[in-house]
Amino acid sequence: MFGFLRDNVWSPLAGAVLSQPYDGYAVYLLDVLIKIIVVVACVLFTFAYTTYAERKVSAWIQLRIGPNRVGVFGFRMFGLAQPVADGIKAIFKEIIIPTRASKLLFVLAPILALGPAFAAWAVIPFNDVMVLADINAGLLYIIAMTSLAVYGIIIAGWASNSKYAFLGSLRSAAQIVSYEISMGFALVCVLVAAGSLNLGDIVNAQSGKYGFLNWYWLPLLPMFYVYFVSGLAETNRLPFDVVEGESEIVAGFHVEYSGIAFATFFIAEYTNMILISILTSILFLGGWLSPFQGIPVVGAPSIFWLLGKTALFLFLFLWIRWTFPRYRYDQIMRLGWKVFLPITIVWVVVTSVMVVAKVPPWFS
Amino acid sequence: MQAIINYLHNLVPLELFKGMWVTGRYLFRRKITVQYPEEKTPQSHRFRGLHALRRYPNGEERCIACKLCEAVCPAVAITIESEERADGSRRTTRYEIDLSKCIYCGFCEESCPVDSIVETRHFEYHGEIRDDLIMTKEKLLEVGDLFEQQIAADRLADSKYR
Amino acid sequence: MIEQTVFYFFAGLLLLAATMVITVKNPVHAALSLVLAFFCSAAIWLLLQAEFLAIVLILVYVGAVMVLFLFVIMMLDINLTVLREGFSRFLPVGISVAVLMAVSMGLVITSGRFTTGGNYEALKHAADYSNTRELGIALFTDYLYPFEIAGAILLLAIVAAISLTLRKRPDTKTPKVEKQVAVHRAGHVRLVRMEAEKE
Amino acid sequence: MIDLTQVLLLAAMLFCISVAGIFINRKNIIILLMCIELMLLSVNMNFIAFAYFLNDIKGQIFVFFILTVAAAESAIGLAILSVLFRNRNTINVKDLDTMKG
Repeated sequence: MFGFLRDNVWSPLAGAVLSQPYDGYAVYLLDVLIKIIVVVACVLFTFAYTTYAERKVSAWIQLRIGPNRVGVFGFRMFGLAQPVADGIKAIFKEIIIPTRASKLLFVLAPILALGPAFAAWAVIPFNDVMVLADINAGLLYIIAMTSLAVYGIIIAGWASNSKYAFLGSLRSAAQIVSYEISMGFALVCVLVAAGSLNLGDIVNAQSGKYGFLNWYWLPLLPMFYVYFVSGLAETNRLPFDVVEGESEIVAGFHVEYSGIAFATFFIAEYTNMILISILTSILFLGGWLSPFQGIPVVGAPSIFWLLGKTALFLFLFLWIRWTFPRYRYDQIMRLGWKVFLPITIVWVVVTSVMVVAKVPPWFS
Repeated sequence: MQAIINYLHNLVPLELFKGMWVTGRYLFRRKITVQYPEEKTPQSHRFRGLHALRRYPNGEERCIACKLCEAVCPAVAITIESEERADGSRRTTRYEIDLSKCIYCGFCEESCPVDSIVETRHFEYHGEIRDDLIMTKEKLLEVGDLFEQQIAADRLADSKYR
Repeated sequence: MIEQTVFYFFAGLLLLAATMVITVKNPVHAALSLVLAFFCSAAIWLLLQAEFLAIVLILVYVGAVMVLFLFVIMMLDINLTVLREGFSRFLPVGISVAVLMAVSMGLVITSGRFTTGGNYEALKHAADYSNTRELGIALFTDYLYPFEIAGAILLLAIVAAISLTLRKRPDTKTPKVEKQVAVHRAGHVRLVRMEAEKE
Repeated sequence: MIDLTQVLLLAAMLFCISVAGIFINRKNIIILLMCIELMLLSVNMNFIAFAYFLNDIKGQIFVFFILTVAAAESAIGLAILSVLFRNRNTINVKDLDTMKG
């Protein structure tokens, strides 16, 4: 089982720790473990500062300043220690389990929400060689993992034994499954264009001498749009947050949650956000490729390009959230089934025609 | 044909971009937040904050226990008991305002014939138990003594509009 | 050795989950056990180098079909006690039939006809072997017509499911979003110039 | 090393469990549907095992089609179930004997 993984693995970290040749499962597992810890730590760090950024951006849009108090040893530093304070608060709050709730599932639900969100990071490439598992069916794996995110929400809503939570979970089940389909078709366009399910190959297929004009956002422009908006719907972000719907069903699936269990749902939501952002940049904006081809320093592919693009989409997530009001439920369903699905199916055909006709500069 | 044009028009999210342009501009506007403990917004001299009982300059308390404030108080926050004092004047033996009931409407102030009960500009107070929020006569007089200068100045400034 | 351990772990978990599916009281718990069973099978399929199908199993079954199951179970207000009647009455019959089948199947399987001939190492594929690619090549050449038929069956299933459950409710009023969006000022507002009149 | 026999035995046991499930949950249609899913899973397990040990991709093709048909089956089954519940307000097999003479 590990054979085909082991041969494709990036290993300088374990090499640095162990400084001996690379053999045996124990060394291999240790190597993978270290990489997993590094990736998870980075994602959690980004999560923490995305919550901070969310509060700052929302404040700025509303002419406020946002969190600027919590600092270290009396130095305020623009409130940069706010996420730490929030985390400590969440950890020390009591987890309240409602009466007649299904205890096991109630506790399990946040973990089920968090698990797939982190599992999907296994196949995300950060540059040509930095990837946890460089598997051939990477894109398929991503689709499978994002489709599991709904379980945490459904189970949370059902196990809470509360009608608001239950309504939220029913809404989320229908909404996420609906948008899954158009999201999948958008990804089908990408894999038809690139001819591979491997995320690294998809990025490399987008390289070319025209820089950012070579990326897939141009030939697949409608898919780019559909994918990002479906991503908003998948992560239950505004304007698609009927699952939470504070003004209608109080807080939806996580009404009954408190303390670290509630925070876990938050981590899952933001991790999914970061995941969608990095995927959008990998699939449509050329990942780690530079937009300026042929110029000496800035033309080189680098992880910083990928991080920059991801940050851009993360900011877009926040910007959209604080601009638009919530969609009505039937409008969400209409958008998913009657607008996005036809566009994606038409565009699969268009993409195939473009690939067969070898339209330059993308498919020649 | 019109339907097709409308459909295509729907696909171009122009209105969405307009909305995002608006919020995008606000992102860079000057922020108007007041950093509260360090900065404070200017107060009106009619500001209605913590209550106080005033005294005359000779130290005699003003309140004559007419109970008009008790009667007018819409939240029934004021409790007054009175007795005759040794010198024959009527004074309060108990004057309490329950701050957890008070709605700071200022009617007590308006109704007072001798300008005794007033609302000061002080608003940064707190209580750690519920009894802290019941202002007894002693506490009210103390507040009055503390802010007497400001209270007098405010009444003077407001007098020409009355 | 490691493969053996992993296989036994997931096989045991799979059988446990399957047993839970048929014995637990609450249908929601049964559905979640079935999800666990699918996960374990996906893991075993990965061991058998069927990556594509393992991931598709997760994607289609866990991600879509089981969500549908859960959705339906939660939506229907089922009286559980009535449905549990006869559980203990049929338990001995069920177990005896299952044991009988298991024994006969086991005898057939362990009869020695189903062995790989011990040439296990030859089964390992090269590092650049892509299960998805192989499957795709086979699917779109030799099995193209079955593939098309499968597509037709899926379409049929969609149409059938929708036509079964769709109910027109004439008393409900829904806004026609398309018409609302298509409204323009020109069709609805007319500016009229009127001379002021004196009483 | 996993042997073909082991996988086949696992699939056979899974099949037997699902048969037992059909026997002991005769009243509840939802559980019956789930048992059918389990049966199909055990059949798929056999196909995958044969595909691997005989080094022939055709077994996986079969699994692909079984998955397709099973997904269609469960979608229609659940649709029928929800229509049934809407009309009769029950999913108990015992109550569904309208056509009994």
